[in-house]
Amino acid sequence: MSRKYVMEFERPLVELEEQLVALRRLNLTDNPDLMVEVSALASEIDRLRHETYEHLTPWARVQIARHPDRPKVQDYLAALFTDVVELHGDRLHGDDEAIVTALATLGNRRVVVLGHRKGSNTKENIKRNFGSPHPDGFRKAMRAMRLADKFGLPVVSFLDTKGAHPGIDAEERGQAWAIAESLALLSELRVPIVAVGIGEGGSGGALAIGLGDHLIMLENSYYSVISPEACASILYKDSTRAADVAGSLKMTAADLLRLGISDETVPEPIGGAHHDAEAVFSEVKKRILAAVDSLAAHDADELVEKRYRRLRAIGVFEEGA
Amino acid sequence: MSRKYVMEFERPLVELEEQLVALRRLNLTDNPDLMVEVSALASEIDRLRHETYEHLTPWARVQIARHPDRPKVQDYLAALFTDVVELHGDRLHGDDEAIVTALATLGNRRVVVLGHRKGSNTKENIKRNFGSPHPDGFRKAMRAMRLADKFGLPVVSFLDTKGAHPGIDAEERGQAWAIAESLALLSELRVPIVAVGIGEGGSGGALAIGLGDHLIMLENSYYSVISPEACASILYKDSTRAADVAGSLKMTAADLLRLGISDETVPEPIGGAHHDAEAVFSEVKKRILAAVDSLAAHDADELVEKRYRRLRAIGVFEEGA
Amino acid sequence: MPIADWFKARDERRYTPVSGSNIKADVPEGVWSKCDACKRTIYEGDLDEAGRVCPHCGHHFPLTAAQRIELLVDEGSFAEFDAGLTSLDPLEFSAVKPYAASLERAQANTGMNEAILTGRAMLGGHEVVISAMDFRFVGASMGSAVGEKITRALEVALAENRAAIIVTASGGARMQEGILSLMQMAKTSAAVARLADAGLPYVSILTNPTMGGVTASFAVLADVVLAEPGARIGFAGPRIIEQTIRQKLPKGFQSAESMLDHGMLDDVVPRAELAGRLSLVLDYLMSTPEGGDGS
Amino acid sequence: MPIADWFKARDERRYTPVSGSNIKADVPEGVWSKCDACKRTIYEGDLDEAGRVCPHCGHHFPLTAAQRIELLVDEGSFAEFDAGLTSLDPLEFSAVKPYAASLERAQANTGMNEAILTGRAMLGGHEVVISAMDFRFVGASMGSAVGEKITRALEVALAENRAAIIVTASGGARMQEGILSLMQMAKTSAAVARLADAGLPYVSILTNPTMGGVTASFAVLADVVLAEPGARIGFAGPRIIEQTIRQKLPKGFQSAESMLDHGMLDDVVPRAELAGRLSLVLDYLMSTPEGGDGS
Ligand SMILES: [Zn+2]
Ligand SMILES: [Zn+2]
Repeated sequence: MSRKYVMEFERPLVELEEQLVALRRLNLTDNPDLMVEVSALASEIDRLRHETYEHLTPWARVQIARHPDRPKVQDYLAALFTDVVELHGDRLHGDDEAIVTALATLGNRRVVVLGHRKGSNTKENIKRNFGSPHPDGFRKAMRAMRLADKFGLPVVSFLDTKGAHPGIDAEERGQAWAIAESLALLSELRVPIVAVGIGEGGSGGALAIGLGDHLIMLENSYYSVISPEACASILYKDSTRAADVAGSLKMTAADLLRLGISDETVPEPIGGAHHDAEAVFSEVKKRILAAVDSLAAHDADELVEKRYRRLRAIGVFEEGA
Repeated sequence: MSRKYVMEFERPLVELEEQLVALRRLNLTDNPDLMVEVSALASEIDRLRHETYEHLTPWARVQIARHPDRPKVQDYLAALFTDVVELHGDRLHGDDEAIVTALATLGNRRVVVLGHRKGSNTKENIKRNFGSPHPDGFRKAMRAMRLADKFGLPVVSFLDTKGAHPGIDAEERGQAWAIAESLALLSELRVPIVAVGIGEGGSGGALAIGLGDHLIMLENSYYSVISPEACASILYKDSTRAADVAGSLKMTAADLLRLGISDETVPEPIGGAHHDAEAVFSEVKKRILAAVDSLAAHDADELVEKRYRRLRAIGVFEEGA
Repeated sequence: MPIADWFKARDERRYTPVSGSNIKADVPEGVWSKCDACKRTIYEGDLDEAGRVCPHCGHHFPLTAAQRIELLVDEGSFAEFDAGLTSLDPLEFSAVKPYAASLERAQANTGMNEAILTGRAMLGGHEVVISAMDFRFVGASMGSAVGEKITRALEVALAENRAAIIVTASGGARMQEGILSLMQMAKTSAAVARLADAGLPYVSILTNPTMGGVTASFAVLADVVLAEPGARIGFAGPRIIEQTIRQKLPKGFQSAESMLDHGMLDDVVPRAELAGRLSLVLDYLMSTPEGGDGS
Repeated sequence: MPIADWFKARDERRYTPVSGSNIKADVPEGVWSKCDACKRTIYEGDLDEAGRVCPHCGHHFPLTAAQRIELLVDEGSFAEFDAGLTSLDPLEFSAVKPYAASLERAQANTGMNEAILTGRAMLGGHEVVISAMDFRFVGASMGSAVGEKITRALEVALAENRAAIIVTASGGARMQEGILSLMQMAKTSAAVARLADAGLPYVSILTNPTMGGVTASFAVLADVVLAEPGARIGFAGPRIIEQTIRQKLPKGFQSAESMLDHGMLDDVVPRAELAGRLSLVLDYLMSTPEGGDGS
């Protein structure tokens, strides 16, 4: 269990664990008082671990969703899929590495995979803009969507982005246009679309490849209209108060399930998916296949109508007078 | 009749005319010899004018096609059409001023107009890149084509370009891709497409908005696989020998009609369309309307099939063994 | 009705806006306003007469949703629907100030139940469904109610073979409704796609500001996308971009004029010409027998 | 058959190229070639064994159309059609040297009637129509015959529910056939559009060089566009661009790798992996019952 990267909410626990390690280095047999203390510390650690991980705050979950060791789309591609053929480029401007598109085989299903792609290290992250796509990325995804539609291949989309890149070139090349067109396209795709929230689900940039028939959320993934930092910055003029608003935004997997936005939650190992990635991969694969099988039972017209009805039903309002 | 801009092939004629003007400034009545000379010069000018304009060489026609005073797409838009609504931009990268796209009304027909747009002066020409589009221009035209298709509006396309822009950015943004996609799109548009060669018809950049159901060529417009300069540069390593190859390339309106590529030729006033633009406008309007009327009699499926058959028949080859 | 006269004069329209409405800004007689752009003061009466466009520099002042509709549709033809549809507070959002209270205040201030008006109307003789957003109402952000009203408007257009017209102005998605608000982007975009499939026209007019989730959904999916001069149009807000790139933004960034140069808009149209342009565009896009023909 | 062995070994393909063909370059035994890229000399036998890829630097030497097809299709499965189709000289083009003479010389040098081979084949167990261009034949420029052969190949694919595979290499349109040559761009693009409408797959492989009217028509309209490493791919030739912009072109400009970075290609695939990649891509795009399934 790697402890290289300590999340804020784990810090009290990690500190106690370090104390325990230090105590145990002493000669305990000569010191019965110390033995009692060690024993007490060990049970305090058990209690705190339980408390920390069993009742994760929304903000703690956001941190897990962002953990650098958390499995990323490339890990899912390698673990779940075979015969992966990556497709590059938007045929217009570039090959945005913040988005991956590929032909891939999942069990007995040939599918098109879309995903936000973060780096596994700093160098990769810079190339991939930390998983925040430019318009090129969404347009590359649209190419893959059209290919899926043309050849009847289901779409499996892995969501993991802080959001679409906010920058001068991104705006000037039509970030909003690319997202909007992607939404319209996905809404009418004549193949099953299964989206999986594996980490961060940042606003329009996540939705642009996330609109679909079935949404699977990992327990510690989030999906939100705005990042808690940006929300705190607007409300409190202080982005460091993100922890306060993370709960208000109802952005956790549990919230999404309750609000009827997601269809199922994949439980994660204690501490997060990075503590036992293999277990997560196996469960995610099973769930995706089940969802695709169930959706593939509908013909294309039904599927598109069902997807529209699903979107159509989202919203809480009152008819009034 | 403006003589500001003298084309190469007109130079001998213009020089004689200038001599005549100079001679006439002298006191002729005192000098019967000079009167005879003036009279001889005048008939020589008549003869030469006849020879120059009645038997224009292909290279002379290329010069007329490029004449700065030759009516341009904006002149046709102003003269032939009413209720013009220009549409801008490709929704991807830019608004290429070398291409104009507009909703416009021609007589009783609402249509979509496409055209290569040269400037009417140097400043405009720089903004419009002398009518040579970047990929943005072709993608802007494709937007207009899709709009035409969606709303059942016939397309009227005015061809007048040296060719697609040869440049680093144009290549990197997919000049070839933009042209190819435009060709594929036009080939399946479910509305009548009438193309009018009003000046230069340079290679793929002309064809990209020129593929259609009916091609009208002005008498001195040209349409060619390669510019005579580039062809001379390849064959003779000397672009100044363009005049020699202009004939070989069979690029004049008469050649195109003979080869079955164009459907009709609009005669021009002596010296070129710029000598009586109003007459040309009136004739072109009549011809476009007649073509649209005739094409509109077909339903969309027939139209697309007819267009395919038309393209399908182009080519001269031998089956062999 | 000075604003109506002004438009009639400038445009020679064959239809006139509704008279006697709340076309004037909510200020007492004799008050002066300061132009945000040129900083000059303008007599409110003059501003109204000029269609709330600065007579000195051409700066376009904001309009209410009702003013927008009045300026565009044929006189007396607007019939609102879904007027009672109101937002709820599904997240019980109360960070800093309770969302429910913000809603109540917006309702009291605007006399509207939500940030958008939708209804049937005639425009240049064409049957349309027109929607207009009102920035005064929680920044015209899109929550469940705005998303629902837009979707219904598009569905009415589809059912009745009408053109859809949407005048946007919005800060983006309404964060106080969280993920439900984000999903309105998907819902409204899907509704636009259905309308497009049916071959019915949709024209949007982007006014200052049109940002975030509204730009990135229905606003830019129109067949023809127009904008008012000087309108800020984009996805990310300028502050967020400056924080990300750690440099000042160039002058004119995200302005309608800049977005036109970057190929994102069909045209930038001064307010005085909007109704005429819309009517003309509909002449082209609704030339089928059912669509009517304004000539 | 060294080249075939090499591909079999590297790719573990389940099919093998035709043996005993003219896979070797037209040079006598014991001759050395110089690599254009790294300038090192290579024994011809070694070059053939390496699939005509430089063993020092990976530079891809040109292949003939027959070699191309042999390298890609399942062993012995290629059946050429339209083999006799030949160009004529409709323009009686004779500037500098008569076109008719150029054609005759090309025919004599290559043993081909035109710059392209087209035919039915199996590829990874999938039924395909495969076409390959041969740069030795008048720069594999596209005239009436090339355009006709490509169009027919696409029409056979359409009629017989086959995938279309085209390996391109071309200087562009064939100027000696003038406007007839230009119009082959329209003809072939229209044929691709028809194939696409039918939902049949088309994969292109762009090899060095693919330029001008070939790039700007059928070559880049494929569902999946692959390229060989180092291939020059573009519309305008580098000399024309340099003359226009009056500056030197950047290193790597118009290379397959650069076009990949600019979003124009699905991938750049080394020659040794091409057959395997093609077969895999077809597994995805031909999973319908009719299409066969290579597994
Ligand atoms: Zn002002
Ligand atoms: Zn080498």
